[in-house]
Amino acid sequence: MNTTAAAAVTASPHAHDRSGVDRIMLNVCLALVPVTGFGIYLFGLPALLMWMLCIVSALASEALCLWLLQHPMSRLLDGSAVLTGWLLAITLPPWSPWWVAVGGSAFAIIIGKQIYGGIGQNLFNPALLARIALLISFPVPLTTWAIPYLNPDLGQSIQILLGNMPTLIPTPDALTGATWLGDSKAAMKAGGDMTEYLSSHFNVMDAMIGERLGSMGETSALLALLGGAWLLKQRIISWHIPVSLLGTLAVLALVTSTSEPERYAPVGFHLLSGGVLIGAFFFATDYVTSPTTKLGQVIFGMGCGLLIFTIRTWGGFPEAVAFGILFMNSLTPLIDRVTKPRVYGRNRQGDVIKHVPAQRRVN
Amino acid sequence: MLGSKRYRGGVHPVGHKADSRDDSILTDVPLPPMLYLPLCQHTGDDALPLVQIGDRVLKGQKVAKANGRLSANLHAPTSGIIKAIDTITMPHPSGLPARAIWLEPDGQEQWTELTPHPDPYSIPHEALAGMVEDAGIVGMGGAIFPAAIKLRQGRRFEIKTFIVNGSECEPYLTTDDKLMCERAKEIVEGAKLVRHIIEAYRTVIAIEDNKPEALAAIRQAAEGIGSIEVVAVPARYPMGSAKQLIQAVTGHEVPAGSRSNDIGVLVHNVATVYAIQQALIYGKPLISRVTTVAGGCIAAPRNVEALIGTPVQHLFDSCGGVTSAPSRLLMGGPMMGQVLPTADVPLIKGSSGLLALTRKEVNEHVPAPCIRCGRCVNACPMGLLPLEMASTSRKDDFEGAQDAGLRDCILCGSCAYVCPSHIPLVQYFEYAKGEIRDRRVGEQKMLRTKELADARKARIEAEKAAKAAAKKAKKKKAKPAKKPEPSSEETA
Amino acid sequence: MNYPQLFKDGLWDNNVAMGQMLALCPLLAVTTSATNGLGMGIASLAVLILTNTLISAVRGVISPQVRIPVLIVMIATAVTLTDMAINAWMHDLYKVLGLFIALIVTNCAIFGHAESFASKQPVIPALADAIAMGLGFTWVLVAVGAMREVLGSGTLFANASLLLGPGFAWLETTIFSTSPDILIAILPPGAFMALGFLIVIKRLIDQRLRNREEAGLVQMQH
Amino acid sequence: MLIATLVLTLMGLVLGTLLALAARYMAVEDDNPMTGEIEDLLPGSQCGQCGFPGCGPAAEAIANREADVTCCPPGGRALAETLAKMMDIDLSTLGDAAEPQLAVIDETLCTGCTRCFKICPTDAIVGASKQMHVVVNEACTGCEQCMEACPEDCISMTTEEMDLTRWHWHKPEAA
Repeated sequence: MNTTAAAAVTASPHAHDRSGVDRIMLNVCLALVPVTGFGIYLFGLPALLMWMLCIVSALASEALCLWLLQHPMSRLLDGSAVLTGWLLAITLPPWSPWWVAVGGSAFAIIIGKQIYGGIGQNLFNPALLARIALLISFPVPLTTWAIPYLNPDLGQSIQILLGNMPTLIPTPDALTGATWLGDSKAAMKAGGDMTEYLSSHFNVMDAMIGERLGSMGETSALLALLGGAWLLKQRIISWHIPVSLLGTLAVLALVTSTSEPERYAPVGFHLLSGGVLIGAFFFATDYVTSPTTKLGQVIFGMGCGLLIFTIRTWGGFPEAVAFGILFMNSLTPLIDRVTKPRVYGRNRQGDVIKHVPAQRRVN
Repeated sequence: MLGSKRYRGGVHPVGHKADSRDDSILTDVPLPPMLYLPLCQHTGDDALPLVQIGDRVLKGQKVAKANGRLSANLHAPTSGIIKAIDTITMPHPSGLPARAIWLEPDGQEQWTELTPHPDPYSIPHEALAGMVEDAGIVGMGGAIFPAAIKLRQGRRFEIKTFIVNGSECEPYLTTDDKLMCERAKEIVEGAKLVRHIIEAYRTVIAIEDNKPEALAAIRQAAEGIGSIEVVAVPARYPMGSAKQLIQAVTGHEVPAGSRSNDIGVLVHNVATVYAIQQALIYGKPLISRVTTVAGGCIAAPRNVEALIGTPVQHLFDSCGGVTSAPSRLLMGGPMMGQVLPTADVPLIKGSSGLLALTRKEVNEHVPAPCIRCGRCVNACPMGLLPLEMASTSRKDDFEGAQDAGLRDCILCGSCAYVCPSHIPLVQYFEYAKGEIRDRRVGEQKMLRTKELADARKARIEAEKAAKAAAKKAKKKKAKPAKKPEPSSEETA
Repeated sequence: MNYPQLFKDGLWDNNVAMGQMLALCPLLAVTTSATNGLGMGIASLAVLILTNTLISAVRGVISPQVRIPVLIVMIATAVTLTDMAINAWMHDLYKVLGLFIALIVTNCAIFGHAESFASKQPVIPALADAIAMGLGFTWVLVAVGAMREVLGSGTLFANASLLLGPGFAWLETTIFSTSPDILIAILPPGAFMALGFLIVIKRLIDQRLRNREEAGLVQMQH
Repeated sequence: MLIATLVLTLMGLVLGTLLALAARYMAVEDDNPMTGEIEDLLPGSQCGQCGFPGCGPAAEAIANREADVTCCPPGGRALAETLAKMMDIDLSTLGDAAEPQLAVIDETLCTGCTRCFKICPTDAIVGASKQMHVVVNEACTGCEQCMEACPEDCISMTTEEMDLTRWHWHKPEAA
């Protein structure tokens, strides 16, 4: 018997590990299940509908772009569009109206990703870019947070999704409020005292479990950490970006709050409020928009932490995770350039390393 | 030179080594009906045939001699008749033909006269290197660089460390492993001989720590000799690459663009060292080698000692045959091995393994766009940026690819192994390297034609001038009297 | 002089903003509404007409060595005149555009045409070129302004009467009154996106036309 | 006002003079300075495959953008790329350069008339009178002059055959 191989002619290697883009995306989605599930439990049907709408419209936008660009439709299956829609959903107020969800997803996919050339080419994280575009365009719905456990029924939920929010709930006054970050910022502007504000509002237990105002991704610190731990365990992400980001933020908060506790928020408040944890594990670690080298990732994380602290403390917006990460996204190519690994046999500048030449023998 | 003994990057591919490690080396492969000996089984120019069609040759008789740059001798693996000197399909992914000697065995296995050397240490160093050259030995780990040239280079430099490379890091392959287990004494003897030739200060046999039996066998064989160290190096692909092994053993890096003997290190594969020992002690030329026959399609994977020139199919059959249609046939390991166009190609000196892999083992996917995950950067043992090298190569920006590290790339395939987008990174690099070589060849050719054209122009002008001068001289001779007249008129 | 081609160049093929990618600074900065775009467009048109005719008229007198300083002085004069005129007669619009009108001096479109066209051509073609280029620039400004205004504030040609007089109040329309405004359209990023999409549309149309032309050629050959 | 006018006039005078001087001393000659540089790059075998009488006119045509940078078959892709970079031309818009050609002499027909090797611009044909001539592939530029000179029609042009030393992996299909 004569053996001939199938006609595939490719260069080495002829073995491959079990990784794949779809597996990576699937794992990230899995890591998002706890926070999303808890968010839907907290904020009820409108959150579920909004989440689904985000994913469906992200997929639809991706399909539209693939069709326009005449790329294979099979790319839909790589899971990146689903993930973008999902990530956007967990950053939005849970009771956002339909046009925020649809417009945001379309913006994320079309302008945030496909205009740059599709998967792998975008400079900014699409979901965060869309979130910021939405925040700038529609400040009111984007800062209207639902209160947990209102449990509207399906009819009410659809009304909420259509944007007719306040009339349906018996206690409309209680419906909206600001998150801790917004609240504390307002209090500080009014000349308040940080320690006083914290003692009356902030509660570590609530922050960990998540019974508070906020988007689905930012309420429960514990579940966000759980998702992050899963990503680390699956080696989807490495520790470099989350640790350097959280570490920088913690150190800055520690230094400032110990020196002036009545003006600056303490470490716990910074780490547990807002989207810091979800941002550090899910958004800052986005492959496409973060540096590829370990050193670069540390620099990137530290930059994010510094910016988040700066904007939160002295900036105009109460929350800064998205701004900080987007700003550092724009520096990623530069960071990648300066943190190139040292090549074997060369020094950092790329010159051949010096060596003592082995002496030639006389004979 | 940095002092770190741990090289960066690397991967841990699934080993599959147990499949072929259990059985001992199969030495009694029946003679195939025909042996094909390609004239080029080494890095350089074709060897020159010394025989003619119809000649009867004896086992071990030289049938082709080294000719030109980096060439090597070729010997008859068995006694028989030369049937043809013609082209065959080469064991090369291109499937292109090349010339080979076709030898039909007569089944008598009649040896040519060998000259054993009971005490090779009494022979001068240079003559020993000459004997290695005569035996046609090339690097058998896959580099196929003529061993004698390496030994002579080693003599010109002060070799501080001589490393015997027993860190077979490719999955599936257990050739060196089994050779070390079963022929430890010979390998240690060979190492001693090479050390003697190059007069190295330190001799290290480096074995990956996932081969405990080989380590034990070599340690036992080296015991009492003293000057030979046996070192266990961590098992990580590509530990078998000379540059990485040198760093793991000595802590020094080979400067970019230099050879290992520039920093006083020489590396030889264990199989090469074994072949050198056979040649120096028994006078045996390189006519057979141990190779791993494995892969999911092989019924009984194991190591075989086979004659050079044996068709691959014959070796498959002697390992129980092929159970299912292989998705890919390989020569060498799966990480750096080359695709074989068919199983009719012959075994050559550099074949460390013959694999018939199933579709599942190859695990090939349609490439997807790069998502910049950076896994290739972390896997690269050379510290390069494979993703940049691939994207620049794709745009035919070869200068950019060189800058991103193509010039330092060792094509180990670690990057492509881990790429979640299944981008054929190594093929991009091979393509870019090939194109760069084409450009250089083209440029050289143009420079040459330019020189030739200029030379011709100069020659023709010189000829013309010479002719004109001759004519002038003739004229002068013919009319010497007439000439002054007009001039005198002019002056008047 | 091929006048139809001149106008086709100015309005479409070689449009200042979309073909040559010049004068993007005022374009991005002032087009928060269609009215602002129109105002800026008219101002640029006026400056172009003034400078192109003037420069063309004196082109024989200027020595080539000092032509660039002379051009700059003439353009600066024309711009200052326009600036003063708008301030005098359309003061409200001036409050919006004021800063950018002065910047027309450094507008590459105007300088480029003075240098490459007006200084080499007689007065009439130079005037025609100025009108073509100015109108081309104006429509792009209006288009970008309109896109941003409709998305960002739901109106079209708001405050047009400030620019064109009360007789044009009918231009002011409100498109959406209920849905929320997409503020990002009026903010600077919106300008980049609107211009980007406009350029994409132009190129798509051009590509279509070219394909059709090629198809036509092929048919003719058969 | 008077001072301002004076200052401006003075500046105008000074700067104008400066510009006039600059125009005189920094004048660029009309001859395209690239012609010489390009001619140095061309093979210089005057083979005429580009359609110009020789390498000099071809260089001038390339410098004035009247000829494509891919017009020189003996230069091949390497030359085309160097020229494209020099002239700032995107090579991908020009299509492929012609595959370099090699002359082959049919051994059975060659009479050894020596006409071909006398005319060869790069001395790429070796042989002697009444003996078979052979083309040295490394020096042949494929200029076809020998083909025209051969009275026996025994010279043909081929592309160089692929072999193991020249083969390399093709570019993978784009993802």
